[in-house]
Amino acid sequence: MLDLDRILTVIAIWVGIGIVALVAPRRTRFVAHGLFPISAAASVALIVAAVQGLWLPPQSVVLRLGLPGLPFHLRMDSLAAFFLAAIGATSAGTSIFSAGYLRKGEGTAPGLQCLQYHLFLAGMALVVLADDAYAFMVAWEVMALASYFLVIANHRVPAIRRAGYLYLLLAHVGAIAILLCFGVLQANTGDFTFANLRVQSLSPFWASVAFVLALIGFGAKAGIVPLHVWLPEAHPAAPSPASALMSGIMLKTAVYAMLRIAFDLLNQQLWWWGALLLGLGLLTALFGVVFTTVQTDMKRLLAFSSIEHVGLIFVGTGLAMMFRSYGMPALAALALTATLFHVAAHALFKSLLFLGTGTVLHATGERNLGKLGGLIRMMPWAAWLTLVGALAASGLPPLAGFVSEWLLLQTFLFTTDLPMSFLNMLVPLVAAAVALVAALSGYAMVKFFGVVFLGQPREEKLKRARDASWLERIGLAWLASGCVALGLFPVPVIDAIDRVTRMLVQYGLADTVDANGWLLLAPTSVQRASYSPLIFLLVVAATITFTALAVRILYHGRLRRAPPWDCGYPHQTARMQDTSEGFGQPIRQIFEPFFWMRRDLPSPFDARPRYRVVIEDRFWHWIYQPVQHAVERVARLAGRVQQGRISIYLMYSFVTLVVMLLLVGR
Amino acid sequence: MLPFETGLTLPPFLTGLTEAPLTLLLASPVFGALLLALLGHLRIGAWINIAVCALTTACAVWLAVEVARGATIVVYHELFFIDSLNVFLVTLTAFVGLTTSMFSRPYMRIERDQGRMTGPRMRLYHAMYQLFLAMMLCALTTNNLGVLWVAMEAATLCTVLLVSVYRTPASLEAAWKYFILCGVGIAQALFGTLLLYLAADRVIGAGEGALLWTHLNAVKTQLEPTILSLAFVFLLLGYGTKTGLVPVHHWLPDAHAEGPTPISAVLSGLLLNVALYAILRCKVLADGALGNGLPGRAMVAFGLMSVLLAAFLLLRQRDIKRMFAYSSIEHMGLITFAFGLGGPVANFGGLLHMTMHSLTKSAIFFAVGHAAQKAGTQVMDEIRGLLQISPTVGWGLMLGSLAILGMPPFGVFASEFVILTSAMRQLPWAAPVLLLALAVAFAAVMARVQPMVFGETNVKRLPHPPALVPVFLHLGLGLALGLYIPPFLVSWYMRAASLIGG
Amino acid sequence: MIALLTQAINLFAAILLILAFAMITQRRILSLIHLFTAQGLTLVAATIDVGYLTAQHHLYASAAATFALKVVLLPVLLHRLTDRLQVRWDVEPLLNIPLTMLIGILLVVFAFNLASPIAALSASIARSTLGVALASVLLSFLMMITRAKAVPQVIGFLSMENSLFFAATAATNGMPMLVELGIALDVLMGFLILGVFLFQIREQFDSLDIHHLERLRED
Amino acid sequence: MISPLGFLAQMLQFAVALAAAPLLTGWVNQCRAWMQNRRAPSLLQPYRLLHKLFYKEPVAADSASLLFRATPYVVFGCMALACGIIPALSTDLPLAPAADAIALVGLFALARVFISLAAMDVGTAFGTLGARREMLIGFLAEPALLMTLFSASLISDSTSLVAIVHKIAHSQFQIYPSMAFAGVAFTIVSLAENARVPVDNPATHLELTMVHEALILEYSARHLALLEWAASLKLFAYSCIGLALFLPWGVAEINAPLAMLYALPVLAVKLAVGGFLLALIETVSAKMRIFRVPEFLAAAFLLAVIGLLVHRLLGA
Repeated sequence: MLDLDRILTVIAIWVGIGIVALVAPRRTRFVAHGLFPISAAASVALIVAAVQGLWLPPQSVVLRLGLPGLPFHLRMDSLAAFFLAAIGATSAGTSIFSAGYLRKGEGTAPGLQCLQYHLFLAGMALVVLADDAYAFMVAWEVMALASYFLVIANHRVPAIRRAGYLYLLLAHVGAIAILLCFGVLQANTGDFTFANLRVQSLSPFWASVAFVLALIGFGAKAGIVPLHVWLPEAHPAAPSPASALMSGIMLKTAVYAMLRIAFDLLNQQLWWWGALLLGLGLLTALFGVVFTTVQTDMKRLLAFSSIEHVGLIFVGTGLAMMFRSYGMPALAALALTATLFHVAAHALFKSLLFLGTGTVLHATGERNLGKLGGLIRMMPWAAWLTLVGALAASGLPPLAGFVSEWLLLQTFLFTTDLPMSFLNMLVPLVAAAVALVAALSGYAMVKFFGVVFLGQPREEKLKRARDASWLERIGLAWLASGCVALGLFPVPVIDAIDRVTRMLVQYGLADTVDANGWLLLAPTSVQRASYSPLIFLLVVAATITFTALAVRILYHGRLRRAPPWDCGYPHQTARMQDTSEGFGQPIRQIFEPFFWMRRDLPSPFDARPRYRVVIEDRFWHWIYQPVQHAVERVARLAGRVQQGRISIYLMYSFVTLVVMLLLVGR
Repeated sequence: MLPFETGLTLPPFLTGLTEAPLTLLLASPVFGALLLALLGHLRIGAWINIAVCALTTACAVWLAVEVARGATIVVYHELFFIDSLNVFLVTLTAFVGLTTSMFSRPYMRIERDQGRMTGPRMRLYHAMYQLFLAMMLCALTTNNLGVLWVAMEAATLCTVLLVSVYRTPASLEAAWKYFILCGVGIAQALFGTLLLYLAADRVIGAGEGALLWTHLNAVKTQLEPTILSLAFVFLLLGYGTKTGLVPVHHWLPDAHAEGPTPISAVLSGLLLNVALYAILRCKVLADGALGNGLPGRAMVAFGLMSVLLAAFLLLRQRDIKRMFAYSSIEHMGLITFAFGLGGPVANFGGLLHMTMHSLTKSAIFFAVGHAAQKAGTQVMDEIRGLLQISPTVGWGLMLGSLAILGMPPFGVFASEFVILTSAMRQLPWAAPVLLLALAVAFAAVMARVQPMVFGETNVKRLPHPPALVPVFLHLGLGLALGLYIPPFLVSWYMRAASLIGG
Repeated sequence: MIALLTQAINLFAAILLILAFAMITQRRILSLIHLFTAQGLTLVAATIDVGYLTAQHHLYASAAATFALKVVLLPVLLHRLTDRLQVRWDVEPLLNIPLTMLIGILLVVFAFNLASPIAALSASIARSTLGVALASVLLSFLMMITRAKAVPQVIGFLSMENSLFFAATAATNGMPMLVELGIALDVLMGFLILGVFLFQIREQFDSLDIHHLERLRED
Repeated sequence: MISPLGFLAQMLQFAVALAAAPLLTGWVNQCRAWMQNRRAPSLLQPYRLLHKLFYKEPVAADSASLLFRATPYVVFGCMALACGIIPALSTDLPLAPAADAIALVGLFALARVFISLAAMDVGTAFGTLGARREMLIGFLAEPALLMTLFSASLISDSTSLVAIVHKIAHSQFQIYPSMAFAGVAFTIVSLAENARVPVDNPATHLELTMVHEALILEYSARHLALLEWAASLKLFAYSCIGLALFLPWGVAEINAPLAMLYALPVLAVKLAVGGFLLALIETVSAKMRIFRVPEFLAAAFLLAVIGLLVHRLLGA
């Protein structure tokens, strides 16, 4: 059985599950415990098939669906296989989690949600597999639609409806740009199969047009500044498994498409594309992380952190593109490896974090950081597993997030003598900015985890919060172990990525890396740079146990409990802890120009003083509102045409007639 | 000179074989009209209506099968003929006519319960509905451009009566505008037909033959260009008025908004198609005679204008039916644009889009009808949260809107994809314009539809079950065709496309 | 004799044009109806003339039909209508008369220029009148635009139909019978429906002033 | 693969670090006392303190979770590893490949995150305040440190500390202007990271100013001991980094057993001088307001980046 067929079977199973769910849309138990585990199993099968597919030659199949001239072409090469594996790994976790997560009476009927969820998965898988423009567009929009319906699953809330609308609109605008991009790529051959797009050799101008269109289209989906505005609205609105999938994989499909077009379909890369991508990515990363630190809604916070990580991913892509255009395959491969590694890592830890917030949301009904806290005592499972995600997200060794950042920084260090001097000067700056972003994301994650899970419960009801159900725990644990595994054993992962980089930039790291054994990660040589997370962890762990034992033996292991000391301050309340606003305050001060801030400070004489600060996105005022106004103005003008008077209407038709006759009569 | 004196006569076995379905096709609605003129006011009237439509559809399918077997059918001394271009339109018309009659049965009953309709009006409504169908089928199947004109005019008259059936001030105003504007438009078409006749007269010689499309098509290259160019202008503007091309579209939103919803459905789904079909027939001749692509360019211009203006006007709508009327203008513009581009691919896209649009748009109007009835208003701000009252209506409206906005995997996207891609090839600058318009339309319609479907409701429950079989039948077809177009349909479209040429 | 009749056609054409102008200028509805009747008569005469000259006997039939419809039936109905609706005067037209005349003249010039090449190609004896026909079509169009009341608009519509008939007769010695009958039928039906409408409009808005028909709009 | 000699060196370095770290702290305090005309505590004071603390019975807040109790060990472990991989005595360290400069920074970050989380765990006003300030300092100091290390690793084009030391110490002497900037930056960073004046004053419990003390306010007994010890390890580690980057001479080569014998005293001398300088800085400079700290550190960050640029510009 062909590998691709197995993957298609998995997709078919997903769709089938969705349809079966429609049979009894309101039977929560049946949908949750009956169907979702199956789909999780299917996801695992997908991982297996995809990982095998990485090492197989490209396979393609033509379905008898689609347009007469352009049936669905599907093709699985290493690039597709890699992303499929990521999809499988993430969806396995979210699916099993959803089995425990699904509740009655949360907006759309469970069965319908199940259908949307699985269509979403199928859409993403097909996006990765599609091998012609039509199939791609169909899969792409199915993905967008399904996720849109998931976003507004709880559509009673006006804010959620607004978020959904904004999301769908931007997705559609992006799709239009993508369609135009394909239109340029086919270079007037009228053949929209990728096979044909590959062989076209466009002039630099048209190639750049195509690239920019693709950047707009996929940037809108990935949340590249300034097309990011939908992201922080939509992610909090969606049910947590959906947000996990959207943030974990859907954004990556945009990255996939970017790679596909820039490295596979376009047969040339210009250096400034890379520079553009680099700059935008950097801006996005900084913007995202700065906004992450000042959020007060935990899912919004995570959404912004997704923006940040996507930014980092685009930085890597941009670097790779630059090196490619300058014919430095080794460096390109290194950058691309970092990128793809981060793709995988982010898929895992971000979905883990979103699922964690999901359990918190169900246990407490709160998303507002100002009303959470101290949950580590009520819900230890959720807390500790989320901690893994948080540490990974803040790029700390020895977890998954660190490896990709390490590789990325290495890329900067290895960057020497680019042909263009100012690029050479630019590289250290970018490196510094990336380091800053990494550090700031640590700040944000400490805020996130600390405020949600640590400290005193800020509300009375939190004391009654229940921990994650066992199915949810399995889901969380699956993803958490993924983060750890990716962090501890980077070498096999890089071997897998090597397949992709060989395909895209004709160079891979596998040989050099394998030369140093599976324990040590050294992209070029040990003398140059090396990192071995496992030893790292072992030494720390050994020291810890040794110290602990030593202390026990030499002294004692007693422990007494008492009320907190707090400089002897007698009566403390949970309100005395830092709020999330307080935690974000220094960042607000330092990065003031990023924000569009409105503060209501109480005057000394207020009877009931209130402190309020609203932080908004400048781009909203810079770009979106002007566009909206412009469109409305045009519409108002258009309205003039239709003003009800029959004589005027007759006049129109009369004048049209005369004009046409004049044109023809000549 | 009387009809039967001219024209070549077909071998009897052929006529004997082929006259039957066509005769039945045309006769059954006329008969139905007469019958309903007597019984239309009774409860059973609606059922008769459905039955007759079913019969018509059956004949249409029969005809389709015949055509699928053989080539073009020409009967009644060439007065009527069926080729691959009009046969699928015939089938479509009959089918949508049937589903609409199914939808109209419960819908109109409620209207009657609510006192907006009375017995006599029901009679008028049913009779005119059938007559309207008959006229459109006649217009589609006739070979004589004069008869085509007559049928179009007659169809206008029927629909005028149908639009004004409520006798409310608004409906009267709409009907009046509809009548005057379309009357004037159609008059121009008549002048165009006249000029065509004049041109043919010099080649074929006066008489019946000179207006038969098949004959004209045979000699189209010899027709006098100067006359033909003028004739095409008049015909384009004349029938274009009925197609709802900007800037002669003004009757369309009013008529759609104020008439009964089933009528809006058939207006959007069928009448516009038929008018466009008339334009196509004329375009073929004009192209043949002129050979300078002028007709194509004109249609492209009108198409673009329609798409753009309609898209922006969509932003300003408050009345739900009016909004979808504008979306009809937009899509008609798109189709006209496609045929204006010409060439097999674009024509294929245009024909496909015709089909998809009538299926989807009529489905939308069905859903809209129920929604408006439930809410007791057509003002969109007062319709909220349909999903809670009746999920089927809600989803019908939502999916229909997404489909009409060109969201995959629905069929409209397929045809739009074909049209846009061929635009990218033949008229690169036009593609971004169209896409911009589509984006605007998307923003406008979704902004309106979403709150109507989702959220808290303010709509009261109606005692009756809505007839949603038609809605989901149409949407299902649209979805199926978006994913898979059966080969026989493809070959059909291909043949039709090659017929249009350009 | 033949020559005379041939010239007569041009004469009729001229009369038709004059009538069209008269209609534009005329404000009293009654006299509009009279003008319309006259137009119908001219049309009949022209048709018979052409029919005689070209020995196409079906033109006589169509002449008869025209007479019955446009000289007898429609005017009578119009009279009835105006009596029942008590409309005597049109309100001040949207464009003032002189300006309308000016535009009309321009249209005539335009129409002639447009028609001349075609007329040259026509085989008909009355080819030169095609321009006139086109001109009067455009003129009645203009009239419909400028009139502010329903009845004059209807009359304009009908006179446009007349001009089309004249064009048919003049340029091509009449359309095929079948078509002509169909057209006639449509016109009749259309007129009847219009008549019904007028009453309904009247009872809804208790006026025939079409300014009342301007509420459906985008603002 | 691990040579016995290398193993020996590694163990020796661990031992020296763990043993000498409190001594270094003591030495700094002593110098400070002298300069401020106070009677200095004995050099061994830190050891006594540690012993006392270990002996005591720890008191944990009722609400303290496992995270709170685990953190001291984690932090201690991190610092120990840090001291283990920085070539202070010898460049022949088997553990060195396990973590290069970037990983070292990551290591410090790990420790910082844990201690901040632990501070937030109990949920007192001061704990969260401390955590916030610590992270604030951290997110500026971390990239600055990284950049400093980068300008060194650009010279040796390698991020492995061993290679850096090897390159700078054992190839013929050369002046690197970029290192001047890096040096200043590094000094500032290490002041901030080790909670020294002017950024923080380890000897105060004044709510408005304290950072490090606020973090460990809830700790007592063995936990506190471990944290204090970790702190002095951190100071030791930073000093070693500084020495490794800016005056790496005297560090033993690979399989040069005798070299190690004099590497030890050399290191002692260097540390003594370094400690004295640190005390001097702490004495002459005044504690700055917490809001000034970001500017202070931003300056360090910028200097480090400029160092990189200078290196790119001058190619040295």
